[in-house]
Amino acid sequence: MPKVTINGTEIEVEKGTTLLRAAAQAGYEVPHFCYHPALSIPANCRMCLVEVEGNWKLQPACYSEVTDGMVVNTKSDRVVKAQKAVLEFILVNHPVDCPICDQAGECKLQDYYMAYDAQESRLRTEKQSKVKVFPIGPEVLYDGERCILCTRCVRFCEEITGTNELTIVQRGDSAEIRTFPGRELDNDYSVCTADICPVGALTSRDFRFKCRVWLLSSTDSVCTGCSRGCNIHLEHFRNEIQRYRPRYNPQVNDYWMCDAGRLTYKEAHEDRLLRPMNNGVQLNWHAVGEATADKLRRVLKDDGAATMAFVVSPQASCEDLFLAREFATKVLGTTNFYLGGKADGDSDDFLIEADKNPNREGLSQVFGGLDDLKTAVQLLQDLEEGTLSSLYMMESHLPFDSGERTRFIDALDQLDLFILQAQHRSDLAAKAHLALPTCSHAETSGTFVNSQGIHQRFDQAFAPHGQSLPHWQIFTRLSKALDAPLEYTFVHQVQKEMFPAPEEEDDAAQPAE
Amino acid sequence: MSKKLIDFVAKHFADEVLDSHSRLGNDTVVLKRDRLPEIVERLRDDESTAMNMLRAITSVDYLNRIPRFEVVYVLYSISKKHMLTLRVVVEEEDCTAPSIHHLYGAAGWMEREVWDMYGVEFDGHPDLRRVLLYEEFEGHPLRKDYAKQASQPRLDLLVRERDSVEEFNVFYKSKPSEGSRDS
Amino acid sequence: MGNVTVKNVDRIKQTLWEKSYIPEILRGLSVTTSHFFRNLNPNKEKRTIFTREYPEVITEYPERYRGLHRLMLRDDGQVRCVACMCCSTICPADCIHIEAGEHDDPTIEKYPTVFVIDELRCIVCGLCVEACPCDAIRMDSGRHIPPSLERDEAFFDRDLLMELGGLSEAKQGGQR
Amino acid sequence: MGLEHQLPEVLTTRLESAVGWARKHSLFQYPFATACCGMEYMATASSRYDIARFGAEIPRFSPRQADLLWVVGTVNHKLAPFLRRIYEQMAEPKWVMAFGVCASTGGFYDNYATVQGIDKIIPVDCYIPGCPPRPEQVIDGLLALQSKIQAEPWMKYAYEEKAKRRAEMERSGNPLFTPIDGQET
Amino acid sequence: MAEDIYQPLDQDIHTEPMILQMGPSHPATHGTVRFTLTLDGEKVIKCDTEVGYLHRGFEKECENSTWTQVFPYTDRLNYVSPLLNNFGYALAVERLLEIEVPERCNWIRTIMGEISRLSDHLTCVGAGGLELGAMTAFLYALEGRELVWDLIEEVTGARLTVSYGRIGGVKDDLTEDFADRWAYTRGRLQEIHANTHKLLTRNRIFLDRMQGTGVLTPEMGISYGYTGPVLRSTGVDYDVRKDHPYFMYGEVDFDVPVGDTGDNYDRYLVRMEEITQSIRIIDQCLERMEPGPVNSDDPRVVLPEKEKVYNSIEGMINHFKIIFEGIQVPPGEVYSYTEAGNGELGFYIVSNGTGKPWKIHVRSPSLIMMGGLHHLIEGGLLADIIPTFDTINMIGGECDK
Amino acid sequence: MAEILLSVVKIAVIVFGFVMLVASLMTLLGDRKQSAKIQNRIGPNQARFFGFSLAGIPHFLADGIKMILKENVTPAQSNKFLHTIAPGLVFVPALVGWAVVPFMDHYCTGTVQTLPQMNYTEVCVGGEWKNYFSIMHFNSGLLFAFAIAAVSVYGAAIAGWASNSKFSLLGGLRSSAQMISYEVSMGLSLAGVLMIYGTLNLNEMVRMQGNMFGDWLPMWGVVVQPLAFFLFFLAGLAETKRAPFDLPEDESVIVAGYITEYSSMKFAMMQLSEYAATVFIAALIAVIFLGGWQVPYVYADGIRFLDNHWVPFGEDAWYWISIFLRIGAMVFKILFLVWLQFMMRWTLPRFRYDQVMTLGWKILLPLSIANLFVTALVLAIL
Repeated sequence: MPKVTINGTEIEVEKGTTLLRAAAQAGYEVPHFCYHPALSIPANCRMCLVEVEGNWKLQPACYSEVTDGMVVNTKSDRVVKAQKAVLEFILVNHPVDCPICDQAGECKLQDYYMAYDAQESRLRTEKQSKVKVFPIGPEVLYDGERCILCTRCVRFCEEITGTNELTIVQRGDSAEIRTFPGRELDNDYSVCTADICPVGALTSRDFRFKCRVWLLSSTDSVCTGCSRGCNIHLEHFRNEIQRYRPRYNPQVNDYWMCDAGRLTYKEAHEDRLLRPMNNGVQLNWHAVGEATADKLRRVLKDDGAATMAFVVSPQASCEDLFLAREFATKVLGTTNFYLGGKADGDSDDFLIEADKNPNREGLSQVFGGLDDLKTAVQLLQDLEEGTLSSLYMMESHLPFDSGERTRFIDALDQLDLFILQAQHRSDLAAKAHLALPTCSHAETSGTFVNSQGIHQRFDQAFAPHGQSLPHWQIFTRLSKALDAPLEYTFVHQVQKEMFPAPEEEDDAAQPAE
Repeated sequence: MSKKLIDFVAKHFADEVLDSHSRLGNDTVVLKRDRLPEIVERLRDDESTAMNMLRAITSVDYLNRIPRFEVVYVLYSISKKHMLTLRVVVEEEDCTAPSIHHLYGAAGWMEREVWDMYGVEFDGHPDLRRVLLYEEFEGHPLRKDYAKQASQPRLDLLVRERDSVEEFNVFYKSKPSEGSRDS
Repeated sequence: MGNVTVKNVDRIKQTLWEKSYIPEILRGLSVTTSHFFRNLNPNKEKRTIFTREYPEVITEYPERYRGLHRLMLRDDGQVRCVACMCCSTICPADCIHIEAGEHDDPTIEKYPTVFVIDELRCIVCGLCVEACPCDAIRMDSGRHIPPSLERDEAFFDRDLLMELGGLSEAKQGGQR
Repeated sequence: MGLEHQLPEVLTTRLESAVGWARKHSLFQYPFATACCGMEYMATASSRYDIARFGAEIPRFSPRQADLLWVVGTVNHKLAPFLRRIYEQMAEPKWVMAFGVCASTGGFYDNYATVQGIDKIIPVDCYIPGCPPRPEQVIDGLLALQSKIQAEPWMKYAYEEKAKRRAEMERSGNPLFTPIDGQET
Repeated sequence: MAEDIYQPLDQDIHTEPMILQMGPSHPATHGTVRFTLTLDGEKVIKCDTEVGYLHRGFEKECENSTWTQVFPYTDRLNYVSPLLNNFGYALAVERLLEIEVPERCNWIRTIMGEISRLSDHLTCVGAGGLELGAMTAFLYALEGRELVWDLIEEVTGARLTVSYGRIGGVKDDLTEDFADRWAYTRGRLQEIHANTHKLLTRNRIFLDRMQGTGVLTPEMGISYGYTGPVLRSTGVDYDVRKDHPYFMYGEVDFDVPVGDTGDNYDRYLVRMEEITQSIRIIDQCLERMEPGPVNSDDPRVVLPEKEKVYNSIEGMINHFKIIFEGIQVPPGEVYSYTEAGNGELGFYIVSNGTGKPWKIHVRSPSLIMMGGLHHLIEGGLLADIIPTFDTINMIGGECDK
Repeated sequence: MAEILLSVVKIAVIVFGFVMLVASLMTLLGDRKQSAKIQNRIGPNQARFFGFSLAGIPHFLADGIKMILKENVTPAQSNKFLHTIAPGLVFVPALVGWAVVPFMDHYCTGTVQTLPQMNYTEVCVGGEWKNYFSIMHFNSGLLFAFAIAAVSVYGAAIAGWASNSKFSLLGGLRSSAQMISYEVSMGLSLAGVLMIYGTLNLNEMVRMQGNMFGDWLPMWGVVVQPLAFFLFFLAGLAETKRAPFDLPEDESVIVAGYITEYSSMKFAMMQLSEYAATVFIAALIAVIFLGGWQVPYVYADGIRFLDNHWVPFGEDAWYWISIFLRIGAMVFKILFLVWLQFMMRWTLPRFRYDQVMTLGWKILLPLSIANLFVTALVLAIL
C-alpha cells in the first residue's frame, strides 16, 4: 500500500487511489468541477491542480494516481494561484445570473469562488453571449452562458444511460453542449444531468423557479414510485415537498434516480383528503373516532367479523401494515385480508421496476408471505356475490383496469359499512361511509422494504397536512375508541415491536450542524 | 493577558481542570462539575484573584455531543480588573450543577434563568423557579431539540395559533393550488 | 491617549431656606410660567411650541428614512425584480412572499408573478434593500406604511408596490 | 335599544353623527405598553407629536374609564391572559388599537414565546404597522380609527358588530379563525 | 427580614399584611414586571419580583438567524439605546472573527453610541419625573430625546430600531451636515438639561422622595452584579469604557461620575452628569475624526459595493454567498462586554463555524439588577417603589430578552 | 315667592352658570390646554364646530357626550349600593359649599357712601340693602363651608371601600387620612383670621378687607395673615387632592385610587367634583385672603387713593360699574387661584404619603398654632 504525504499529513491509501481521494481521506478538500466519482475522468476543468514534489508542473488531482512516497501540497502558493487563475478564467464569460439561476445556493462556482478566489473582477471587455433557456430535453433546460464545459452530462449519457444524446459543438469560447441533430435529451434519467451539473447550465424544468435551494430543508427519505425504493433527499419548504434529489446508496440506486420517480412527489400534495369525513360531513378526529367505533361495533354485532373484508396496501409502510394486522386480527377479529396496491407498469433493466408499490416485500414480511392474502379480483368477485357486508380499506389504489374499477365502485353500494383510509380524494372516498385522511410518507416516518429485500427507513420531513394522520396512528386511535387499545404512541415503539433485534440504524439520527 | 488565573486554578485544583485556554483574550478553564463552589469561593476570597463579581451564568447545549451541556460562569474582579470564564460540563442524564447562590447574590436569578431555559438543575438552590417563562410551560425552550415555534398558549383561546403555512396560503397565494389545503 | 477621571457627583446640601419648599417651588414655577406665557404670545413666531401638526403640516422625512417599500422599474416600466428571493431570505420577519415565473422576454427570464409584502410583519430593518442584488426593492419612498383596519389590508402586492417605484439608474449585468 | 326606531330618520342620523363625533374626539386611552413601541408611544404623546390634539390625550390606567386600548408592543403567552382580562374589564364602547407589528402579527418574533398578533386574543379595530411605528403612523392610525368610530351606529355597542364579524369569519372557513381540534366544525 | 418588621405589629390589635399584586399591567411597572408585595399599611415588608412578561425568545431567535439578521433583534434589547446594543454585538462577533474595523468606523461607533446613551439617560431621568408626578420635566426631557432621535434618524434611517451596526463596520457613514446638526442639538440639549436641573435637582419634594430611598451598598451592588450608573452611584468606579476601553474611548477625555450613598438621588445625579459627559465625548470625537472608509475590507464579512454586485459576477457571487449563507464565523466562543446605558452589556457567543450562531447569550444588566431589586424595595414604602424602579431603569426588552 | 324664585335663579347662575362651567371647562382648559402651553404643545384642537377649533372647547362637549353614553360598570364584587351613592357623596358637598360664597356685597337701592374714617364702611343712604350676591347669607358661613367640605371625606372613603379593589381601598384610605389631617391645619390657620375679622360671615369678612392700612395698603387677609395664607393655600391644595398632594389618585402607584373602579358618568362626577372642589377652595382663599370681591381703591362711590376721591362717569353709572368690577374681580381672583393651582400641578413632583402626613401634622399644624398665638398676642397688645 503506497504511503503519501499530503500537506504534511502522511497517510496510507490503497493502490490506484487518485490524489483527490487520497486528499479527501487525509481531510483536505481539493476543488473540482469535472470529476464525478461515478463517471470517467477527463481532467478538463483544471480546478483540481495540486503540487506534487518533484514535478515542475502542477498535476490534476482527480487523474493522478498515488505512488509510494509522493509528497503533495494542495495549498501551496502556486496551487492557490492556479486555482484563482482557473476560477477567473471560468468567470470571464460567466453571466451575472445568480439572481435568476436555479443553481445559486448549491453552485460549485459560488462555493469555490468564496473559498478559493474572492478577488475582484478585472474584466474590461464584453462577455461572450451564447444560447440561453434552450430546451435541450423535455425535462431539462440548457443555458450556454453558464456552462463551464465540464462534460459531466455528456459522460453521463455515454456511460450511465448509454443513450449518447449529448456532445460539445463549436470551439473555443463558443463551445456549447448540444444534442445530436434530431435528438433530444429524453432518456428516463435525464434530470440526473441537472443534478450532476456543477453550475446552473442544465436545470430541471419541473423545479425551475419553484424555490431557492438554500431555503430548502432536506430529509432523508425513499422514493415511493416503484419497488426499487431509490434513496432520496426529500427537499421541502414551508411544509411542501419541492423536489426529490437522489441520495447516494451503492446498494440500491448509486447516485441516480429516474425522471418518473422524481415527479411522484406531486402525489403528496395533489387533491389531498385533509379532514375526516363521515358520510360527506367534516368531523374532527374525536368525533369521527366515536362514530367509527359505533359503526364498527354495530356491524360486528350484526354480521360478525367473517363478512368483513380488510384491504391492505403495499403502498403503506411496514409499521402501518403491522398495526393494520394487529388491528384487524386483535381488535376487529377478522383475518379476511385482501391485497390492494397499484397495478404494474413499465420497467427497465437499470432502476425502474414494474411493481409500482414501494413496500410489497415489506407487506409480505409482515403477513408472512403473500399467499394468505386474497387478490383484488377476488375482492371484486366477493363483493358482487354479496358475501361481504363491510369493507375496511387502506389506501384507495387497487390493481384494476377501468372496467373493473367501475364495477367495483358500483358494488360498494350494497355494503353496510365501508371505511376508507386514504391520502387522496377520489371516487372511492366519495363512496366511503367514513373517509379517514392519512398522510404521505413525507409527513411521517417508517420503513419500506424494497424489491431487493433491503429495509429502508425514511424520516418525517414535516408535520402532517390538515388533520391527516399516519395509518398506524389511526389504528391506535380507533382501537382506543373500541376499548381494545393498541398501546403505541411513537413510531419507534412500533418498530421495536416489529424488529425485536436491536438494529441501530443511523439514518434516523439528526445530522449535527 | 497573562495566564495567571488559569495557573491559579490549575495549581490549586489540578484534578478538576479538564482543559484551559486563553483564546481571544478570554481566559477559560473547563472544569469538572462537583467541586465548583469550592473553586469559585477560593477565586472570590483569595486576595490575588479577588473575583468579587459574577458577570454571567449561562449554559450551552451542544446537541449530540457527550456531555451535552456546559454551564458557563464568567467571573470578574472589580479591583483587579481581570476576568475568568469557567466552563463546567454537565451530562444530559444527570442534568444538575452545584449552586453558587450563597457566594454571589446575582447567581440566584442567573441560575433560575439557566434552569428555565435549559433545564439544568442547580443543587442547593433555594428557589429554583422559572424566571422568564410561566409555571405551566413544559420543556426548556433554549434546548436545541425544542422547536422554535412550539408555543404553549396559556389562554384557552378560541382561535388557534398561527399556522404559517396556512397563513401564506390564504393570504399570499394568488390562486389556490390543489392538494395542500383544506376545502 | 484619553484622560479619564473619576468625579464625585455634587450632592447638594439644602439650606434652611431651601428646605421651606418656597424657593424651589418658585424657581420651578418660573420655568413653567415663562413657557406658559411665551406660548400665549399672539405672535406665533415667538412661541416655543415644539409640536408638528402632523396631518395638516407634513414634514419631509430624512433621505435615509426607511418607509414603505417600493419596487423599482425597468426602462420599459416592467418590474425590475427577478425573484431571486434574496430579500425574503434575509428578512428576519419572513414577511416577503415571492413566487417566480417565466417571463416572455428571454433576456429577463425570471420575474415575480406574486410579490407580496406583509407590512404588518415588516420590521423596517432595511436588510431587504441591502440584500437586493438588482436594485429592485427600496424603502426610500419617503412615505410611511399606512395603518389598516383589517388584517389583510396590509398585504401589499406587486402592482401596488410598483406604483410607488421609479426608474432605477443602476446598470445590471456588466456592460451588456 | 329600540330608541333609534322611534325617532325620525333625520334626527337619528344627526344624533348618530353627533355621538360618533363625540366619541371619536374623546378617546380616553389605556396604554398597555410593554415593549419598544412604548417609547414611540411616549414620543407620540409628548410635545413633538402631541396626540392630545385629537382628544386622545388622557391616559387612564384604570380600564374602566378607558375607551381605547392601545396594545403597544409585544404580547407573549405569559402576558396574554392579562391583556384579555383588561379588555374584558373595559366599559363599552371600546376600541382596540394594535400598535406596531408585534401587537398586530407578532412581527419577527415567530417563536414559542410570542402571541402571533393580539387578534388571536381580542378583537382589533386598527392595526398600525411599523416596528415601532413613527408617530405620524400612529396619528394616521388614530385618524383611521376616528373615521371608523364616526361611522359606527350610535347607541349600539361596537362589540355586537365585532362578535358578528368574528362569527362570520369563523363560519367562512377562514383557517385562521377555525376552531381548534376538539370542537365541532 | 420581612418577619422582623412584621412581628411587633401583631401585639396590639389584630392586623394582617395585605398582599398586593402590582403589575404586570400597572403604570409603574412598564407593563412587564409584577411585584407581589406584602404590605403592612403602606410599608413593603416583602417583595417578590416576577419578570418575563416581555420574554420574546431573543436567544432562540438569534440561533435561528444568520449573524447579520441578529442586528434587528439586538435593537430591541435595550430599545432606548439600540445603537449601544448594535455595536456591542458587532464588537463581540468581530472579536470572534478576529478582524479590525477602520478607525473612522470606531469614531462613528463612539459618537453614535454616546448619542444613544443620551437618549437612554434622558428617558430615564424624564420618566423618573413623570412617575413622581412631574409631567413637565418628563416632556422637556422627551423634547431632548426627540432632538437626539432626529439626529439618529438622519444617520440611520430610523428613530428607534436602527439596525445600524454591521459586522465589520456600520451601515452608512455619517451624513455630511452631521456636525452642524449636532451643534444645534447640543445647544438645545444643554438648555433642557439646565431646565431639568431647575425643575428637579434642588426641589425639596423631589429630594425627599429620592434621597435615602432605595439605598444600595457597594458590597451588595457588586455581589448582585449591578453595573453601570447604578453601581457607580454607590461609589464603585467601574465603567467598562474606562477600565477596558474599546472603540475610541481610550482616546478621549471624560469623567466617570460616581456617587457615595447609592440612593435614588445619587443615581439621578450620576445619570444627569453622564449626559454632560456624553456631550463632551461627542464633541471631542467630531473634532478628531478623519475621513476614511467605514467598513472593513474583508470580502467574506462585508457585503460588496452595490456597483460591483450589479456589474460583475464576482461581486454577485460574493453578495449571494453572504446573503444566503451568512458570514462564516470560525468556531469558538467569546465573552465580549461593553458599557450600555444600564451597565455592562455582555454577549457570550458560541459559533460552530456556520453562518448562524450556535448560541448567543446576552448578559443583560436589567435582568441582573431585577434579581436584587427586592432588597432595595423591602422595608420602604409603597410609593418608594416608583423612584427606585425608575432609577434602576429596567428596560423590558433587555430584561426579559 | 319672589325670594324663592330669586334663590333658584341664584343657584342656577352660580352653581350651574359659574361653578359647573368653570369646573368642567377647567378639565379642558386648565388641565389640558394649560399644560399644553407649559409643555410647548398645542393641546386639543381637532374637534371642531364648523371648522373652528375654539381653543379646543368642543373637546369638552365631546367628553361629556361620550361619558353619558358610556357603559356603566359596577364591579361584580362591589357593594352595589355604596358604590353607586359614593359619587353623589363626593359631588354634592363640592357644590353645596357654594351657597355661602359671596360674589358681591348686597345691593343698595339708594346711594352708597364710603366712610374712610370708619374703616371704609359703606353705608346706604336713602335706601336699603337688599339681595346679597350669594345664594345664602348667614352669619356662620365659614363654618357651613367647612362642615360641608368635611362630608366629602366620606364619599372618597366609601368609594374606595365599596369598590372592593385593593388599589381603591388604598386610595380611599389615603384620601380620608389626608383630608382629615389637613382639615385640622386648615381650620387652625383660619383661627387667626377669624380673630382679626371677628366674624364667620364671609361677606362681612370681605367687607372688612376693604379697609386700608395708612390709606394705601388694602387690609387683605394675605397682608394681615401672610403665614395663614400660605398654610391655608397648602392645606387647601391637600384638601382638594391636587398636585403635589394628589396621592389618593397617585396614578403611578395606585392606578387611579378610589376612582379606579368607576366608569361612565360616575367617573365623570368624581372628576368633576374634584375640579369643583378646586374652584371652591380657590373661592374660599379669594374671599378670606385676597379680598373677595374687593378691588383696591375702588369703592361704590368712586375711586379713593390716599386722600383723593374721584368719581368717573357720574355717581349712578359708577355704582353699576363698581358692581361689575367687583364681581369681575371675584371671578378673576378665583380663576387666578385656579390657574395657580394648575401651575403647581404641572410643575411639582408628588409628595410621598408619609411626607404628606408629616407635613400636615408636624409642620402645618404647629405653624398654624404658632400663628394663632402670635396673632392673639399681637391683638392683645394692640
